[in-house]
Amino acid sequence: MNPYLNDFPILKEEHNGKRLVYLDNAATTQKPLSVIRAVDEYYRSSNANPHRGLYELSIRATQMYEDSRAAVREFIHAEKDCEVLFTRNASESLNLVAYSYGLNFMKEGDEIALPVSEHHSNVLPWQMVARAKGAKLVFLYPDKNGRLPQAELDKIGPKTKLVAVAHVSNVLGTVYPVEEIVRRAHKAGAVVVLDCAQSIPHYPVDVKKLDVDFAAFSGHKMLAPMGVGVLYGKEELLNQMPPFLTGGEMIESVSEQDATFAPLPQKFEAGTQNVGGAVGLAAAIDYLKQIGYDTIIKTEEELLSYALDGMAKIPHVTVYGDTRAGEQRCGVISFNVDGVHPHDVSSILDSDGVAIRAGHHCAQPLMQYLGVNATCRASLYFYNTKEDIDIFLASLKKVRGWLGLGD
Amino acid sequence: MNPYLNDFPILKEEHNGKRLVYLDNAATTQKPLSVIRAVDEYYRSSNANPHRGLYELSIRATQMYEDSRAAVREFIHAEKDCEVLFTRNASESLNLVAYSYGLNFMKEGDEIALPVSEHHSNVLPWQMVARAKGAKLVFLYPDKNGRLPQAELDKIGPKTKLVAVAHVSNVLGTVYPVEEIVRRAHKAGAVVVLDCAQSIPHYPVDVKKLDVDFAAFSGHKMLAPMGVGVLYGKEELLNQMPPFLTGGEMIESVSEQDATFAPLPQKFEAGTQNVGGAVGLAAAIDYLKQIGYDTIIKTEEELLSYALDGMAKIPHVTVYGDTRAGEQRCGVISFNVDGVHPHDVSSILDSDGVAIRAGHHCAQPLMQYLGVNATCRASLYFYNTKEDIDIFLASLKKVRGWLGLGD
Amino acid sequence: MGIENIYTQILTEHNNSSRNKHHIENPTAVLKGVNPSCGDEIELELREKDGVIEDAGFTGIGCAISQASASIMIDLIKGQTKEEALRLANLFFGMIKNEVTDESQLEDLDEAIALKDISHMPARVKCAVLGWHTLENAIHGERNPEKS
Amino acid sequence: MGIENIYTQILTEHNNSSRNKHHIENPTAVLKGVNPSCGDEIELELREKDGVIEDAGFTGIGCAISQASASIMIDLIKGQTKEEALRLANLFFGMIKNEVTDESQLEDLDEAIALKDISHMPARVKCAVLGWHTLENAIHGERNPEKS
Ligand SMILES: Cc1ncc(COP(=O)(O)O)c(C=O)c1O
Ligand SMILES: Cc1ncc(COP(=O)(O)O)c(C=O)c1O
Repeated sequence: MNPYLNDFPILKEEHNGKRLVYLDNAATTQKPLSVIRAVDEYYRSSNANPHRGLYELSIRATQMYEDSRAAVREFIHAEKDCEVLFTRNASESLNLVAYSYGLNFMKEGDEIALPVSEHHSNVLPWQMVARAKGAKLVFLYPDKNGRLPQAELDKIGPKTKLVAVAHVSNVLGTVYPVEEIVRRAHKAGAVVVLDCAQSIPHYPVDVKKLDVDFAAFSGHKMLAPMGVGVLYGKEELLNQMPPFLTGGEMIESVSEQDATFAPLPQKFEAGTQNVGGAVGLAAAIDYLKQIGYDTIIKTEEELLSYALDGMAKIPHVTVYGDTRAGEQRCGVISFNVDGVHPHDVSSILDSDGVAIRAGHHCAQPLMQYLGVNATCRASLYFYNTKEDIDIFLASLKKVRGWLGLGD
Repeated sequence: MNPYLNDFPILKEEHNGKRLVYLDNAATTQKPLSVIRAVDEYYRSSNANPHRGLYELSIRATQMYEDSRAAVREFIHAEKDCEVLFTRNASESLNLVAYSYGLNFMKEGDEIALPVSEHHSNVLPWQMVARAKGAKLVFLYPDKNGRLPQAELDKIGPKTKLVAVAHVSNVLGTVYPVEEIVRRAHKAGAVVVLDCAQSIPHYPVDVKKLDVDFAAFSGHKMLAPMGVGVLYGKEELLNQMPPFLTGGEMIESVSEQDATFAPLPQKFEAGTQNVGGAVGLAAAIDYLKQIGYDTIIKTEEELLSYALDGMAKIPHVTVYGDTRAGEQRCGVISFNVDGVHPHDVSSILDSDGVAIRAGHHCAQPLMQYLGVNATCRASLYFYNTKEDIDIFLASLKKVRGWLGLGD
Repeated sequence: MGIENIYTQILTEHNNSSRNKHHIENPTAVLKGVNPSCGDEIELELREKDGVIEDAGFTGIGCAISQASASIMIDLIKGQTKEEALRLANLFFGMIKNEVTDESQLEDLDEAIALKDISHMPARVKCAVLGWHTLENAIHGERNPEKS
Repeated sequence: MGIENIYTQILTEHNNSSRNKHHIENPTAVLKGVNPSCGDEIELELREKDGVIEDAGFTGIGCAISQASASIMIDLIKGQTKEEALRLANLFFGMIKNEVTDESQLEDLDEAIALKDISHMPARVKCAVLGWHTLENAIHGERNPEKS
């Protein structure tokens, strides 16, 4: 029935007699066998420290690592391999930009504009920069549907030096108008840091066409293993920036008191890199390409429609942001059940094998703006099915009953 | 014959009709099947974002991640789990200390003492701190045998605020007298940052007994997968230090302009952590415990003696540092062949299936001190055999001939 | 473990009642407790006189488990000495950590025993202990930080 | 690929000879080239007049391949125009990247053809091109930075 079931062993297993209905894909996705096997195979037959050795095994490991970089470059349509830096996750990617670009190219009075819906990983690094440099954080507030009104976009003005924005909100699922934001930012002379952690698993990301200056994402949210992330940066900017982490592999030469640094991308990759992770990411990209974004988008849109329709019929359920599926809406559904705390909703759904998240989703400024303490979140991926949604809806219907509340 | 061969598939495979003689263990070790399988199994059946979900799968992932932390804690004899921070590699661990401790607790005129033999990852972060804070780097110089004379240790004095030292040199194999260094440093009121990347794969590391303030190492050099490292820090110090990387998972609460941070260890673990890597590290620790440091030390000492004896008999070969095996000497052999550049030595050995390294080994200040541009390095692990050494020695004997040089 | 065992009548009642969920008169201690992993927040108020907890109440938001647990706790500690309150807190932690399992030992926890099965739900342990940890800290003299 | 093909007589000779390894008189360009991954360093000296490379030499340390490659390069470019030197450099890069394989096209590289098989040894490619890259940069006007 589910054509992907054989690729994802975890989705077939039963626990306590119940099949896993995995609806926490925005937190991390499951991994196809092809990814698990690619990593396994790397360690069985090609493991070595890359870039360091002149022997065959190390050359092979280096080649696999650099091939993975090229695969990422092609996938995000970057111009050059050296614009693709491997990191440990999206958070580290964003910290790299904050430490290396933010602390060195921003000054007192400069403004950093960002939607209030940003993930903490795209908020805290900018708070750090603002504090250190006397810059100012300017928040853009979405409307009821999660969209950014023109008046909010107008906040991107002459003082703006950096715009940090998620391609897709990890709470509301809104797809932000990146092209328009970039246009405004560049007109203002600001750089744009795109957090595409939640878009690239579901939508094509073309850094060239979007013309963003930086883009950050995590492998683990797009079928790849944990422990590998990416920072894309325009060559010109990366060349101007000082290194962030220092150590082995990123130097040109070192004396006792001083050092000069290697060219891109090595300049930003200190210490032994995660070759296994990079190889896994390349395998994930292969798998995604095989399925195709067209299929992914179509499947998820159908599931999202189906879920939102079903939820609309359950009394006492409130969905945040846009309540209909559509082009500017990704398969992330934040909701609450009247009178029931999200934690209780999650525990009750879990007893039916349904995995959703409950909490602030690392977006407390948005929670404060929405006036809630926490929400439930169900997030979809192409390997989910209508049956998954049916089980989710059935479980959701029973929630208030468990807590002695009426329909 | 080799009892470990079945655990390390890569050591059995033949390439171009030749078995791999892997003598680049100081760069990265090979991985036993138990480690590869543990990671594989995690992704097949327990993968989820830890700490975030209230559902069973996430609880299991969290448990496995925290169990791995406890395994590391026990292995290095730390007092509390919260003193064990997961990073991506030793380099990031050392950068964390430099950014969070160095930039915040050091001031103009303070001295940072470090042996000239340190790995770039334990030099460059301190150069960064020195530059930013006006502190001074004071180098300690080893004698011909690689040992630090008392007069050099005397440089640790009243102005010293931090001592950065490797437990074992990755070039000379020297075991440094950490206990004495710690005694002197603490008397001077300085903290000690131990780089145990090269010791923990071979020797027990007891952070409590050594009384170091910080200790950094990489999983990939001790049988674990790439992409996971550890920073140990004393709770009191870690509590005083501000966060380094910021983002998801490491907060207590976030408002638009400000944030408070989670307690240890989360405070220093921003973003989604590498659970698979941590699980692999725990499996590696299990494997190491099963073999036992006693066996490892004994095996490596025998192999080291055998190799050094053999090399002493080959004309035109110079070994750096201590030329005899012994307690203060680990299985890392740096050497040169008269008239032949290390790269050529490495390429020639590679043609016989022997993997060694050639270059500066991320220790250019030491190279400058030794007056060489580069060396060859053969580094051993318990899974090597006398036969490996025989093949290495036979290949080494032929090197000068290939370049038209006489015996 | 099943949801049935957790969401018992007692919890449901305490969660839905507001008996102990209110400010108190002239509190001698006010302390906020936060569960950062999920955003639960309660603020505990105590009025202590001569070592005895005369009155207690709480405000804030949280799940059924953290709310009910705090409410049950307040029923238990009102009128007790600080020492007794600390003893009960420790007993509660022991139960939740599955370290104390002997029914007779747990008797003093009264209604709070309904939360015993939380020990099998690691993700919810923090919810169950939030009120009790805040109590412990408040008795040990911790206070809300001054606004800066 | 085998070691035999790489360490040919030509390489061995160039590596062991010091024909081109020396300072030159009145250089018009001096540029250091570094291979950071392995620590190889050469310093190339050129004397150019009216667009022609009158003399060239190099100093520094490196492996047999980088040394021999630099030495062979100098034999080839001495007396050539800058343009011709750049053309040869590109031809050499093409050969090493395995992009130009046609023997007749490579003819102009003369002795340097001995380095063809390096294209199968990725780790050594940097050694083979070090001198040529330094030449390219020097012709494009790059100079050693002032000592600071
Ligand atoms: C002594 C020493 N310290 C630090 C490192 C850095 O380790 P990594 O490259 O895994 O960050 C290494 C290994 O390269 C090392 O040998
Ligand atoms: C929008 C967004 N940005 C950034 C992140 C951070 O990713 P990671 O935790 O992998 O660093 C996440 C995921 O948690 C996210 O949803």
